[in-house]
Amino acid sequence: MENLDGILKELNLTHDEYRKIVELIGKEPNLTELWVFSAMWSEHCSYKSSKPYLGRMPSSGDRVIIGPGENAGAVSIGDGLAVVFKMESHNHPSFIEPYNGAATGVGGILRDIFTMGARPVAILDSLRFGEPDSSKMRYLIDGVVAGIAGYGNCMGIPTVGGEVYFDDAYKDNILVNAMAVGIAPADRIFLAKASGEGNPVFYVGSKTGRDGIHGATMASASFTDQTAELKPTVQVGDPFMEKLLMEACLELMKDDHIVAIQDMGAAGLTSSSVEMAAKGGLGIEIDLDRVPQREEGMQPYEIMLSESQERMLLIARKGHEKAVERVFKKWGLDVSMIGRLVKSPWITVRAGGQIHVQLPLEALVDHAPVYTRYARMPASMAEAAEEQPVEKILEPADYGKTFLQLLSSPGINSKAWIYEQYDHSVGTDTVIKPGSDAALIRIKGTRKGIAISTDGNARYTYLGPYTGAAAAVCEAARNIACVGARPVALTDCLNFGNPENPDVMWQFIESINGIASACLKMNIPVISGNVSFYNETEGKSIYPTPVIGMVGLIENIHERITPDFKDKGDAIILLGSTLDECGGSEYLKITAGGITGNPPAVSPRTEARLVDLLLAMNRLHIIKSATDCSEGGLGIALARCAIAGNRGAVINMKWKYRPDRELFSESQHRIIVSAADKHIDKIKKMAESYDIPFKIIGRVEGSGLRINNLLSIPVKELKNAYTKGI
Amino acid sequence: MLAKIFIKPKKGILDPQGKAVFGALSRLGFSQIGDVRIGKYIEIRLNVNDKSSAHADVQKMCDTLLVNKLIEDFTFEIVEG
Amino acid sequence: MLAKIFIKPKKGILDPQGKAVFGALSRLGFSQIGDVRIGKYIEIRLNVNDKSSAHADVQKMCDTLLVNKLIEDFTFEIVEG
Amino acid sequence: MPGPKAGVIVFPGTNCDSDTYHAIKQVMGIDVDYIWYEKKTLKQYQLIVVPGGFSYGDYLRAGALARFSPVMDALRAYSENNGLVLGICNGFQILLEASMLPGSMQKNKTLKFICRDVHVRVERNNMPFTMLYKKGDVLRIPIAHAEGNYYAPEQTLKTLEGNDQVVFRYVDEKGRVSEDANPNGSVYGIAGLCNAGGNILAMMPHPERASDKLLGSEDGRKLFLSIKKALK
Ligand SMILES: Nc1ncnc2c1ncn2[C@@H]1O[C@H](COP(=O)(O)OP(=O)(O)O)[C@@H](O)[C@H]1O
Ligand SMILES: [Mg+2]
Repeated sequence: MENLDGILKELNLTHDEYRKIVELIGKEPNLTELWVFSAMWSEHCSYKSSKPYLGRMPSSGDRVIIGPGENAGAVSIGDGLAVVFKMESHNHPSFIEPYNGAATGVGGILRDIFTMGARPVAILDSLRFGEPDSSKMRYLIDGVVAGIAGYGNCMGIPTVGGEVYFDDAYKDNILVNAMAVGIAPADRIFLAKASGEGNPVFYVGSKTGRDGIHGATMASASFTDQTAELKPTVQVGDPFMEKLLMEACLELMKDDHIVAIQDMGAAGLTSSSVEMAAKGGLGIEIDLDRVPQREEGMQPYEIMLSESQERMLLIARKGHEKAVERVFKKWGLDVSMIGRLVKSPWITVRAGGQIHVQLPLEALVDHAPVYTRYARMPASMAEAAEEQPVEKILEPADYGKTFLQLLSSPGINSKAWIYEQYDHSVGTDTVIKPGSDAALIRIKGTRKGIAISTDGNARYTYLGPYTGAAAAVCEAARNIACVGARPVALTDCLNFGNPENPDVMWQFIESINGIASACLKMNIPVISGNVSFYNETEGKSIYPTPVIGMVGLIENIHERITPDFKDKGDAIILLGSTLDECGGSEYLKITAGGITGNPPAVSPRTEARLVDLLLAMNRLHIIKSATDCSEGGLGIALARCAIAGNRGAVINMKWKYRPDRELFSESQHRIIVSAADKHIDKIKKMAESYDIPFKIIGRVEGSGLRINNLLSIPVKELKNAYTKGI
Repeated sequence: MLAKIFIKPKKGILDPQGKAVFGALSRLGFSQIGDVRIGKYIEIRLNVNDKSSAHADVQKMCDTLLVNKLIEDFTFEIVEG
Repeated sequence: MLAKIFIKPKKGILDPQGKAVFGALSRLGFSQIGDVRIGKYIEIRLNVNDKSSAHADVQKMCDTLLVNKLIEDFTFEIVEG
Repeated sequence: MPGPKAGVIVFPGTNCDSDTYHAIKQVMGIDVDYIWYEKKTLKQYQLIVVPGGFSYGDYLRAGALARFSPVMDALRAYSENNGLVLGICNGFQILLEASMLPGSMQKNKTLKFICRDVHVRVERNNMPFTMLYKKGDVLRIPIAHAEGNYYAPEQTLKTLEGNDQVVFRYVDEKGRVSEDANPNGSVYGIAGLCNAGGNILAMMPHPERASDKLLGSEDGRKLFLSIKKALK
């Protein structure tokens, strides 16, 4: 091939990889074939840097119906129902074009859910931006939030939760992760595994344009000046089209017309056709002339690689062609039979009567390279831990002032300015709306509900990836328990820098180990996930940012718990213990301006006991409210309960450590509950039997939050500080 | 002076809105239409007398704020009055 | 032929978007601007040869669908090509 | 004799159809059908709901494309025959675009989509949709829209107020009209409007999302119960 160097560079393939391709297929690939390899062997599609480690996370359990490897994972929740969910990143596209990048991120994750025959019931978003003090960042924030809103709202699927952090580590590489959750009949889940030689292959949905031709490559490369040239590939989402596509797919799935289905996501038609056929051990033949096209003169490689949105590839049962066509036409969508399954496991792509691609699927899928990359603990970590200015920061002269400052900081204050742009009540199932610990969605026709939370404090992961990642799992479980639900399973979105950088690879492996160990100890399986590498700009990586999306189940939705203080005189109880630690805390960040120290210590076993304790107490109806202590520590958690209930509290504690530590430490495994006096003995006994420290720290009382003699702030003032937005 | 700015989706970029309106027009019986593209029309009143500086200003407004050049093309004209 | 349709908020009708853009432009230092109005720009390709029938068609499209005459004004032009 | 029957219209892009269907079933306990936008007659129904959502993606203007659907002619005929029509959110926008009610919607004054609970005051209860409320009742009901900023020329507004056609108005929790209590900039704080005959009601807030205690407010129930009573 002429100019092989240049081509390989553009396609993001190494010379070694090229030699391997030639060896595998026994010929020099033509350019279109090379494009197909480049897509299938990209980090995004092949997981070549992460594969050796992902298996460490436990993925089985009594409730697991579908584990990792499909479009999304599925768990049983009884009553013949399954919850289907997954999280995915759309980081680079959102940095380039925030509105459309974020919107199509939502579109993509929703397709992963309804591809499986599940009706999406909730969306969550996990966002990371730089500090919101520049107009560029404000533009990105506004665009991303509007994009998520624009897509989810139009689809009529509530966006019920999420999280957002601001740190300049994300200044040049923001993170936009979206999670979607759906409900399906447990015995009617559709998979991407093809079967049935001779079965027709259908293309349905929007027409193909030249959108996102570099998408998979872009997601697998770092940002440089040249990324600018990839810009014309911006994908624009059409949520209206997706809504029709969703309704059409779900309608078709009521009967037995489909044997396999997959959305066309990264690497579009290429990955969907290759993966479906390969999973079924069959071959596939496609005629590109039959692909509905939006533009003229598209080259075969462009059609194969296009990442136009709102498209699906499905394999129908022979003889059911008419039914497929009828349903998609009813919804006004393009539908075209573009090929068939064949016996020999090859992909053959024709256009204009000529063969453009003829490749063995094994070479594309099974022989994709896997790299065991060099990993090394970053020097910066030891430095950050060593510095410990924790010791040096002065105790606040005015606790009230510091308290309000913390409460109104972008990291802690209310995110209503975000979630009020999201339709979170459509569907009439959102029982606990955004603003609490976890969202709670009822399942009509049952007494059940599912709780959902996303968590991942990357300051902790930066200071200690193993501990931080385990903390994310613990916090998610705690949030789920705080609404009264039991954790069932989780999905993850692993956002990291360049895996060819040993520091990053080390962070990645440590994070996986941290998640794996927490999951094993807490008995929570990982049923789906996503890896996003190359989140770096000009050589500077983001914080290692594993995000956990967890789903829990509550058997009786009437037993849900909310955080708000309810009745005057109730005791306020702290379950769990505050340690003398402060590293990585929001308090440290706003007082000393640094991300230093050690992350809070984590013990998944303690977390598991805490969750069990809370749920056991809730079953006895002896607690009135619960919330966990997370960013901002005990102090901020108390403020949130007071604001939510519009009730004051008088706190009287004996300090073991300096009061600012006690109030703002982000020690893990702590929950604040309130309860009537008559139940205190029972609560105390139960806490003892679960080996969880118990302490009455105050009472619900008055119209302000008073903490010892340190501060006394009217709830109204707390609320103003908390809700003033950024 | 008055600047009239015409913004439309770039060639090749999906225009869902145009597509939907195309469909609606077809259903209404307008059968001879090829393609519909929907963008923005902006009028800005400028309190300046010098047309060429107005020109430079409007170009800058488009470049920095009014147009998203990744997905949009624009033209503009400046008229007296 | 190509129809270019310019739609803008009627005089006297509040244009919140225009107001927001006015604010943003002012903050960017464009101080000499008077008023900003934001509307729509629509291009429709017409597969007809007769300009006057094209004219009549576009007028009708605007009247029935494209424009909400309670709050919007419009003009259009038909160009060859 | 079969009881009254309700229909919920489904346009491409409608997304509150099943919510509304569910609320009618649960609260009113009557039969409901989904009505595909291509349907040409509505004679067999006693209540038609044009539900919320994003018909045709809200492209061009919210409601502008839906209004040309075949079912809209049937809806007009049905309403002229005194049939009850309830438009919610996107349904309101569609009824305006179809000129079944006067005025039009603009983008919210914040230029953003807003989803939260608001308070509205019942301005009128001598009609089928609100007869179980008291005049002056303050209801807490969620809104979820980007274009709910109602506009009509002064003359039209005078007529509307004169004819008692404003049914719901945005107020604060104490029932007072104020700029802060008006989420979207709507003229005169108009949140819900009826036609002169009182058989068409259109409102931006979603009563179907406030009809179950589990969801935080039941203030919308009486609207459905009023209709039920009217249909008796
Ligand atoms: N980007 C977002 N999108 C939607 N909801 C959000 C977002 N960020 C935060 N929230 C909501 O705000 C509330 C508080 O968030 P957070 O401080 O992260 O909670 P916690 O510390 O309990 O995990 C949660 O209910 C969360 O779902
Ligand atoms: Mg929490």
